[in-house]
Amino acid sequence: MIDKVRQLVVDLLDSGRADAVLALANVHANVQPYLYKKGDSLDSLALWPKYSMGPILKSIQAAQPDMKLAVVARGCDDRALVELAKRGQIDLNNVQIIGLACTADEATECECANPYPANIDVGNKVDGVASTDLLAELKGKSYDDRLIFWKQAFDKCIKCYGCRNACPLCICEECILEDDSWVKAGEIPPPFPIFHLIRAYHLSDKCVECGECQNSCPMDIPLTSLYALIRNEFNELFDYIPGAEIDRKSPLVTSLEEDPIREETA
Amino acid sequence: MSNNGFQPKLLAFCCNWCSYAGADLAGVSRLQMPHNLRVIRVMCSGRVSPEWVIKALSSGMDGVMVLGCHIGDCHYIDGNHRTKKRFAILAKLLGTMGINPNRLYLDWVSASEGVKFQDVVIKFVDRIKELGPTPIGAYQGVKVDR
Amino acid sequence: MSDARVGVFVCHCGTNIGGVVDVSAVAQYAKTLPNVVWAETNLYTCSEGGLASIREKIEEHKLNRVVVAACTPRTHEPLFKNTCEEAGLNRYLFEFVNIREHCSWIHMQEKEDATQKAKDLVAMGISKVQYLDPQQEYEGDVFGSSMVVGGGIAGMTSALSLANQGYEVHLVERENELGGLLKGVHKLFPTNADAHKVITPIIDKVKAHKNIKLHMPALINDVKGFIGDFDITIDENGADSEVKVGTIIVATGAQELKPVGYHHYGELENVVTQLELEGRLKKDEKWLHHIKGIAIINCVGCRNAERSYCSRFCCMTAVKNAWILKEANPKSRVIVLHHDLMAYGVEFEEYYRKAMEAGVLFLRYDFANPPEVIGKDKVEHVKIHDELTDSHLDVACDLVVLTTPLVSARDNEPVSKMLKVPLGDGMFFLEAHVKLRPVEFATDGVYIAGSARWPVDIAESISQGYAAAAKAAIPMSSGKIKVEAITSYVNIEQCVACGTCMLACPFSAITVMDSDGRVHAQVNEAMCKGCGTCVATCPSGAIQQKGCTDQQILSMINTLAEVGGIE
Amino acid sequence: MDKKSVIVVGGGIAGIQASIDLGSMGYKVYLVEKTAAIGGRMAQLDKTFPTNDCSICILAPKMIECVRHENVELVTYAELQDVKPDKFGGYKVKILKKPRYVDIDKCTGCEDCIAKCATKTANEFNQKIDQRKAIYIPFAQAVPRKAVIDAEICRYIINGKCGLCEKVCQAGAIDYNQKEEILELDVGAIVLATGFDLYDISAMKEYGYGSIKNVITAMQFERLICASGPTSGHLERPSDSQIPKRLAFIQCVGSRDWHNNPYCSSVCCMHATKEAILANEHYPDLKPYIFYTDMRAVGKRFQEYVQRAHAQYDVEYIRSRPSKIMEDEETKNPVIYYDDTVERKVKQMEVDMVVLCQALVPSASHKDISDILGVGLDGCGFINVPDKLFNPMDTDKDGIFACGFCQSPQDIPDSVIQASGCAARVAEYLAEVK
Amino acid sequence: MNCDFVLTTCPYCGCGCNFYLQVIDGKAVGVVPCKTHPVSKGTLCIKGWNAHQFVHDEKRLTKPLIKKSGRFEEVSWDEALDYTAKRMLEIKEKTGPDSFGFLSSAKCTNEENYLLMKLSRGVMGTNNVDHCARL
Repeated sequence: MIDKVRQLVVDLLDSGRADAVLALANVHANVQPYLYKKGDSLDSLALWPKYSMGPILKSIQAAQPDMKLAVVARGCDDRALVELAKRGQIDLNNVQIIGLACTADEATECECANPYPANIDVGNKVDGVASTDLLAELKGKSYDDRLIFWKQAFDKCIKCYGCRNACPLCICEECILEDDSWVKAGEIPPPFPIFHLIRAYHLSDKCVECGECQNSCPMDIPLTSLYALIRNEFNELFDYIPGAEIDRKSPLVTSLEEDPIREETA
Repeated sequence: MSNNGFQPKLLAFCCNWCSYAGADLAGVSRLQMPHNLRVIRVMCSGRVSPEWVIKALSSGMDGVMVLGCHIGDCHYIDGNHRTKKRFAILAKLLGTMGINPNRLYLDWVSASEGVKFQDVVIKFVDRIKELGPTPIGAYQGVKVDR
Repeated sequence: MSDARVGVFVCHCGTNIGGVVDVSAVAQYAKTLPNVVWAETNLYTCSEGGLASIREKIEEHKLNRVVVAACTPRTHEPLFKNTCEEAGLNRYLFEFVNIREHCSWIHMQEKEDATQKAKDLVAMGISKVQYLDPQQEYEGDVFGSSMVVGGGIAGMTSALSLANQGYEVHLVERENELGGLLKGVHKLFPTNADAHKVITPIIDKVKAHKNIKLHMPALINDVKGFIGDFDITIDENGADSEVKVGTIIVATGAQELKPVGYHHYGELENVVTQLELEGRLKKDEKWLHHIKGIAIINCVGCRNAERSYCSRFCCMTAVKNAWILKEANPKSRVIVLHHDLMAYGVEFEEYYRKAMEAGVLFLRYDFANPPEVIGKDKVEHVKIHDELTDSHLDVACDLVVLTTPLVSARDNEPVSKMLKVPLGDGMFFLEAHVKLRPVEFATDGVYIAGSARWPVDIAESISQGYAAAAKAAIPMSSGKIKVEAITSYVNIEQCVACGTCMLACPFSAITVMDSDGRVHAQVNEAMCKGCGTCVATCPSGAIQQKGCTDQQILSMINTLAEVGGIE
Repeated sequence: MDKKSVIVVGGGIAGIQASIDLGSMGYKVYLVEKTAAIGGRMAQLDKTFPTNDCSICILAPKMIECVRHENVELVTYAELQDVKPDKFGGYKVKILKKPRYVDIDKCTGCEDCIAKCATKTANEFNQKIDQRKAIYIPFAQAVPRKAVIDAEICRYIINGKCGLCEKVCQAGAIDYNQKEEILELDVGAIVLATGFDLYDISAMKEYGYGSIKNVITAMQFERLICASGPTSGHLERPSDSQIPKRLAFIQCVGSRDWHNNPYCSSVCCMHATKEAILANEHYPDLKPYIFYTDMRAVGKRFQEYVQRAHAQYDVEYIRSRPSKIMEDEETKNPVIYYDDTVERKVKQMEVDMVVLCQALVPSASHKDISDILGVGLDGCGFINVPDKLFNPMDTDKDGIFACGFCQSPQDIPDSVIQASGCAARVAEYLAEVK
Repeated sequence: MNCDFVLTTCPYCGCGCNFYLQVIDGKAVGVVPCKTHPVSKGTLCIKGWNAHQFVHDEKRLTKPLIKKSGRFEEVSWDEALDYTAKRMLEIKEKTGPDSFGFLSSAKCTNEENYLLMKLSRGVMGTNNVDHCARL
């Protein structure tokens, strides 16, 4: 599978269809994001562990907007790029996507329900993780039990803002979670539930299920499960999956005529 | 059951053109209602940030109510469409996090519906009394900087 | 906001507030709150004395923030803002706290709780006022043209008045002739003048007037814009046309209730409504000669559970037609069955007496047992219980006239949705305030006249037509309108130009643009109506609304959470 | 003729509204008011139907908007003296400004003079329930809030004694030798808004007004129940200052009555209902009765108001026209003799206090107004409006318009509407006059 | 335009979390936690996430300074070191070794901390030495 990726990258670079390709590389026994240019050796190309390509691509495009970029993107990266484009953060016309489907183990590790990009260039589509036992357990709990579960989970939070920093869709210049009038400064753990509920609400129409928040949480708080629940509630309400269609506006900004609330019409 | 004399602390956001006017009409008609509600006036229910409601619920309020114009009557064309959708998802988020969504109440009250305003307030206070004090525990709000 | 010097003025409003809320305790409490340098109470803060006191204290204590705790901002905020301005304080450094409609009037039996609630509300107001910034008001232009919707007597009066004052008027009429309800009327009380003779010259004047552009038959399809600059799409015989006007007067009138289900209306022949009777009288009065017994039944389909209101002038219509029927055929017996006979004023009372002298019988019936119309396929007789003599009469009749109320016009709903103006009881239009602003809507630039607002007779429709014309003339005479400074503004450094606010704005007043090398959202102050929907969609608070910033509202929430003393 | 200026005669709610609208349309307005302050009848009311808004809360903002309006000039304590039409359709007007003996630029309304003044007389504003001094301010929220000396009873003006007020006035505003002034104006149009007077019912012996202490008029009731009234809202009955348990309102006193006024005063049914509601609202165990002929609740939300009075405020409506009222010697309770038309029996009812809803008649000034302006009056003394139906605000003189109660009995909302209507008629008239 | 990811250790404390400094055209623009590092495994604390910001901050000290008549002036390393050594010895003479206190930093390497301890105890003769990140 990795050779196919190498082949595609080399074609893009040699043919000049891309000035640079963003992918991963194995350097000094660690895997890192790497910007391949024409003539670079592809031997060190790596595919796992995955890194969030959205924010990196955005920073590169900001530095040189007219560069013809390509990126090796898994399902989550692909959806993140769509949502970033929707919000004017990147220009997809200058970006070619090499769609990489995740393997079954990779999907299981990320507890990902849609482990494949819009169009798959490498690898084949596997079924995502429909639900986990934690999700099932949470859905069964009463409100009070859920509150206790999340309070105990978030009591471990050291407010490192890792979840926000790693999230491809947290694009604010200044985050209100650092504003004292919203969240009292100097308190660890941060006040519950305002800190996490505000971020949950902000991401409710943006989260592309990349799992980077949980991956970068030093305290192993089960954020992926939380956002899985949120994503499917949002989908139930508005029949909307972030990152699916570039031309579809978020239901939270449109009128009821454009995007009715499904529960009512159902 | 009034939960042994528990008096809920409630906050409401009312839009200037319809629900605030409805509240005024309830006042002019001397419609008596429980005293637990404090109203903040905004120009449109579309201005009510869900983050405010999260902040209020996290600061020890037992319930928050958002009242706007009826769909189609919004003074600003369809500001209230957004309100309806935002609070539909916020209610789900509250539930997921373990806060009973019934602590958040969204409804439409027109300028001539004084009686409905009274009815909405009475029902909301009773509902919160049944739910009991907010599980989020004692006040954890922010000291207002002096 | 440590340099705030806040003055708090708590109003008794006679006993309206003072009777329930311990006003001086609230003022004492206010003194203990942050940056409050002055707190006082007044019997009537809105009176000359109250306002003078505010001006004095602003100068004396160099107040840079004012909080008034009294009635509702919706009626009295402009008054207090003007007072602050006169004392040299920017009118936006003011916060109004409602402790009457939202407190004393609705907690009359719970004095301590009401006082505590008043304290909380005042504390919230004081915390918000410290984060308010001074604002300048944007001045917009007003087109010197007006649109009158509805060509009945009220609409025609407004159109003629504005046209005579030199303004261009677009008169839109749904039917294909002017006159509205009056087209079907035979004679007019209290002068018995012939409706047709009096209405026609007015219609001709409207058609002939150089300043009036008549759109008939036509409907309004869409209304965009705001006071001074409305763009209205009219559908005139199939074609859509755009009209730009500064003000709009709604005069869509009302319609007579067809009382199906009452007194066999529609089942028995010769059971007619007043308007149907007038239609027949208009054709000719000869058929009256062989009518012997006539019963006119008032309050049919109103002042009951279904429709509680009184339609004001139908009694006089009944008296008029009774008198006409009696004079046309003196030998006939004409009985008016009424509950209260609404002949108010000088002329109506005299008209009522003349009808009695002409031999019309007036019998009072009780709603508990109304008259009964009996007959197989034609009305034969009417069973009456006369309340005053407690006697049962059975009167032969060959004509029964039902006096029914006016009900709201069927297209009030679409018009109200298009113009964003509210409907009140009975689906009539709801004016801004029954005494302070009787012919205006809460929405600036839109006015109301005639039975579209509430059933009124001709003279009252005409008075309202003139009044609406006067109100519309005010902004058009100066050509300028001050737009309240409650619009949104963007903090450019914080904005990442994601465009969410642009998509959320109902008025498309926001564009994302590149200025001095930075791409960010930009608010067009003329188009922004100050609803704040954009602010609530922005996750980072890069866009805020003047007078309603996140910081201001959060301070209120935090204050309530901290001090809110509900025990 | 100055095409851009207008005189409004009468500073009640109608005159105030007409002045505001005309001023906002760019016309220069001179608002001429006979008494020392604008506010008119509405200032004497506690609440207004059907919303029970407190009257001053509706009136005060309008008074202040009027006095503050840059195009409106207040001419208080003044009357029309002479009006001559000019050849352009306008009018040359002479206004007699009666001496206040107080310089209104200096007076601050501090009331020190009033405290010091020793001469008293019955207070007409409070329907003679209490007294006022020789130097007085008409009412608490008066606009302009300036003192005025009543020349008829002031000892200094009559025979040069006293002068206490001058001594105590720090502002030096007292000026005993202030003289009458004539203000000459050249205006394009005149609006009459002279309002109404209360019909003198003392001649109607049958109801014992004047002889039975606990029989008062509706306006006296308004002053008693009003928080800024003489009893600051306590409904103390005149004989023993007790709060009445049973309160009876009698309608059409002097109205719809051949011997007095044939017409219906239009507003009494509603203000009686309002007053009954206020009484029961203040004193929940007070039982109000209203003796009526026709309950004429015709306006917007009026019927609901009457139904609410009956349902929530325990008001009992009795369809009857009482014939006479006697007084029970010891208890001083009025006893009402009436024929209950529903049960067709003559009955009597002892109550604690009776309120007579007296007829409202055209202002006494109409005689002079008619002579000076040449406008006609109708049979009952109202300003004559020839075409009541299609020109409801035009008098029989070009360029002179009339609004409010002075031309036909009507309530506050209709007066406000007619006032704005007059503004439109004036604008039309002045636009035509070249 | 070139964009490199340079693996480095977080300078703030002893944990030794590893991350990649994202360098675009020679400027550190951001931080990407190294997912394969045995200790941090792709996570950082709040200091780690912002570790790159001090690099280009204009308030960062880059040259030795000596305050002369109230104002800091740039001096050469030699002059700065000579001046410091001279003054330290003078003070030691006048008020004795314990009038000194040495505070090392978590941003220094172990070796540097060891050398500071030796300077304090060996050269100056005082035990007053400590370290800000005594975890």
